[in-house]
Amino acid sequence: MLFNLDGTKPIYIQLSEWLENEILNGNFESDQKIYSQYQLAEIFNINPATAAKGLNILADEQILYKKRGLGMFVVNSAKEMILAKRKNQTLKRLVQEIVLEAGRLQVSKEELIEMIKTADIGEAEK
Amino acid sequence: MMAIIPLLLTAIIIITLAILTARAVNRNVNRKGKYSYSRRVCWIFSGYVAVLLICVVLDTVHPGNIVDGWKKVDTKGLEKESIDLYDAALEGEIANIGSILRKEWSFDYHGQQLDVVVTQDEYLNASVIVERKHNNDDKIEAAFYQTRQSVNGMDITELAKPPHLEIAEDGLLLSNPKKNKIKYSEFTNVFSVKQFTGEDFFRHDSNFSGGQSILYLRIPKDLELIDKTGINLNYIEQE
Amino acid sequence: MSLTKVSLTNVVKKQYVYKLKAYSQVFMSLIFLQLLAVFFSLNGVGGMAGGDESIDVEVKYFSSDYVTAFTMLWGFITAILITTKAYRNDDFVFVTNRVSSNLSNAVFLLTASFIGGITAMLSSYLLKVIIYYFISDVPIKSTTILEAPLELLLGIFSTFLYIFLFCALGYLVGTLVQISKAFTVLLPAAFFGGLILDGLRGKSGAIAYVFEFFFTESSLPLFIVKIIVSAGLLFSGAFVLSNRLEVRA
Amino acid sequence: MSVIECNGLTKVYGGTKALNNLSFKIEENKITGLIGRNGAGKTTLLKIIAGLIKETAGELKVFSEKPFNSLQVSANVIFLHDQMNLPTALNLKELLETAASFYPNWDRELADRLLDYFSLNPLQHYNGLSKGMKSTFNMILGLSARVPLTLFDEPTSGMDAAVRKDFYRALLKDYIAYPRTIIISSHHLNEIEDLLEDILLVKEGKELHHMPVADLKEWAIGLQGNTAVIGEWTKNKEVIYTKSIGIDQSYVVVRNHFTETEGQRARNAGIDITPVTASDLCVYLTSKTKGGIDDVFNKG
Repeated sequence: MLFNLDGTKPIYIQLSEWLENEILNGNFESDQKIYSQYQLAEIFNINPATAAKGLNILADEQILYKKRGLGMFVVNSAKEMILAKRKNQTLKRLVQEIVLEAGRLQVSKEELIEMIKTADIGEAEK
Repeated sequence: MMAIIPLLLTAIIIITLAILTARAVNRNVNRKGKYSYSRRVCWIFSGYVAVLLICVVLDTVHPGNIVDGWKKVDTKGLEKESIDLYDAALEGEIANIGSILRKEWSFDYHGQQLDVVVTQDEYLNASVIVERKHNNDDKIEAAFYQTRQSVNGMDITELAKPPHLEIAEDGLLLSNPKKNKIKYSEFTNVFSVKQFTGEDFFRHDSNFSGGQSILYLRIPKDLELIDKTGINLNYIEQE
Repeated sequence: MSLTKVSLTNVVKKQYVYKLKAYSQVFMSLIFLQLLAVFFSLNGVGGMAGGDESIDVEVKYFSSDYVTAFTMLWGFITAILITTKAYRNDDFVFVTNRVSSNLSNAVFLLTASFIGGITAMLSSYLLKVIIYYFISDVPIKSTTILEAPLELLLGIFSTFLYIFLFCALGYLVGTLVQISKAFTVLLPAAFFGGLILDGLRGKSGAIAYVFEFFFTESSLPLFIVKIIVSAGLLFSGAFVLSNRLEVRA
Repeated sequence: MSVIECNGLTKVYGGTKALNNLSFKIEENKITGLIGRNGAGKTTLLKIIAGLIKETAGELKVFSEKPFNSLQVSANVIFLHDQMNLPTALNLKELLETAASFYPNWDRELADRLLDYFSLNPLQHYNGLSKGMKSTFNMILGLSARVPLTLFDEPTSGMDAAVRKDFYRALLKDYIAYPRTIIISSHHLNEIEDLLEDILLVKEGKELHHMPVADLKEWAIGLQGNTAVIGEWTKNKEVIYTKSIGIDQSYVVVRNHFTETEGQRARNAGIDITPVTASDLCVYLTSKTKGGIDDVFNKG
């Protein structure tokens, strides 16, 4: 299966992240209809209600918008919103964890900043 | 009441057998076959019914072995018939019921006395009735009369032979005929039918009616019969 | 998904069709038992010897009494059989309730009785033919179907009713056993105990009375009424008793 | 609309309560997982829903009717379990034909295709099948019948991993095409977790929890760290499971009432916070003691 079922994150979170990636990768353009909950359920072999929950996260964040009876569509600024969100949340959380781990390993803040600076940035971002 | 016990024993045997067959059949069921079990049962059962129907046809067209030529007889009249015969004989009127005369003999005898002897058996299977003639013609006339005999409502008179008569030296020898054996089978209705047709339920009611046999002797007027073996000689009273 | 509406008669009909197939093994045991009974009957069911000095008469009787009796017992056993778990629970795989299950069982037993009645009567012809051709060397007195067609019909009908009565009895007995295993001991004990007691007292008791009640009834209409009422009572008893019976594995 | 409404349901078997005052509701067109230990009363509950057995006390209604002796309920419910009493005289093909005659929505084509896919010989008899094949056949019956309420009791028992996977997929696809209410009882929660919408957790005949399966993942968290520190942190929490690791380390599962900042502070205090998988959580929740099997060996 595509998802890590025993994973730490609930399936619907993983699903919403996967959809975000799809949008980021350009598989869905603005105003394009995205997968329905049933399509997603079939693709990932999950309960449609769970799939709907994943879609609803994105709808709540206004990355998707609903058209009654037609399904969900990608908003214009979806990519930007996703990027902003990830910066805000994901990166922040990761930094938090790094700082924590650094504390445990008795790495000073300066040392840590130095490590970040020297980290190879090439592949990850582009 | 006691008759039920063997019935119950059979019942128990049957129940055990039935359960065993059911088990065996059950085990048989699980075999994989080209045809489904229920269809096989259907075929086997149809085959069974077909055999039964063929038997019905065979039974109707069955040519031989059936008791044929045996007339039916109304058993109710038989008893009266035999009493009538006896009474008529004693009254000397036997000749008037001549239709049941089976056999006649006639012997010449010149003596004054005649021993009557039953040979072989102790008794003669017929009543002996004697009529004295009005003259002495040196002739003994014998006739054997018999009413109809029946078994289970069928006339078997023809199957009984008349007795044997012979004049030997100074004696009339009487002997029963060679016994005739009749064996036959009867197919009766099942109890669930008999119950409604008035037949005896669960029992096979047999009746045998031997009929009346009379040996009628007409002897010369002055001949004296000597009963050697104790058969009852009945003389017709004459005025 | 929208709900399905079903009617009792419809379900009973389907269950009946299903049971004809699913319970088909009982017809194999019917054939077996009837053939066995025919075999037992080959020796005759009775005889008579009589005669006088001039004639000896020996009569041997044949009839399909055994076949009929065996078939009645078959009905009894079949009815018990279909109340056992292995068969009873078959219904509960598919659409059913206890009423429809009981009704379709009753209709099935009615059919089985009818088939049993017909074959029991017809098997007397098998018996005849075997006796004619293979057994008997003496003349046989019998009536063919053409001579007495009504007797055959009467036989089929009354035998069918008898079998059905035994089915009803078996069904009640089987149901009681399903309710409590204690009845497997109690019922035979009561039956045989009653018989033995009657035997000791030298009087005929309830069992003999019941026996006479049916088997000596010479009026067909009365017989029909007796059977229908008794079978009806026995079945209703079984229906009422089994209506709360749970399905246990 | 509630398909099943259950209020104070109790079932007594020979003195012991298989179900004890159980109450819940099951909504239409949801797949619910019925989870519990052996002997928790799962099968008993399903049998009552299917109308096979009668409740001792309380009330259970299926489609607003009491299922025991209800023909309407029976026509709209199919119950598949591993002790199915299918008639021995019929082969698989005939069994499917019979089922088709009873269920108006029966999908003949689906049944035939599934039979073919799982290489079941239609001329074979049910009794001759292996345990896994019996389960497979039950599944075919359950899916093809397309009844509004389908009950699967341990549907995958005896199936090998490949067939189990196929079964889950087949179930989901048919459910998406023909939504209906399905209840699955299973030991393999981790396998069916994603199929489920709701989960009904029973323990000793009582309802423990009834919630969307998605919520279950966030319902509790695992804390691992120094025993003393953990003890401090879990003092006023609802502890679900504890286990000691090494000399002074502990793993404790508690209800997840932690706020973001609280979690942060815990982490700073040296506690590892990890999510608990749904199946682990169910094991913890349904176990008799908080320490699980370890308690047996911890005599002190």
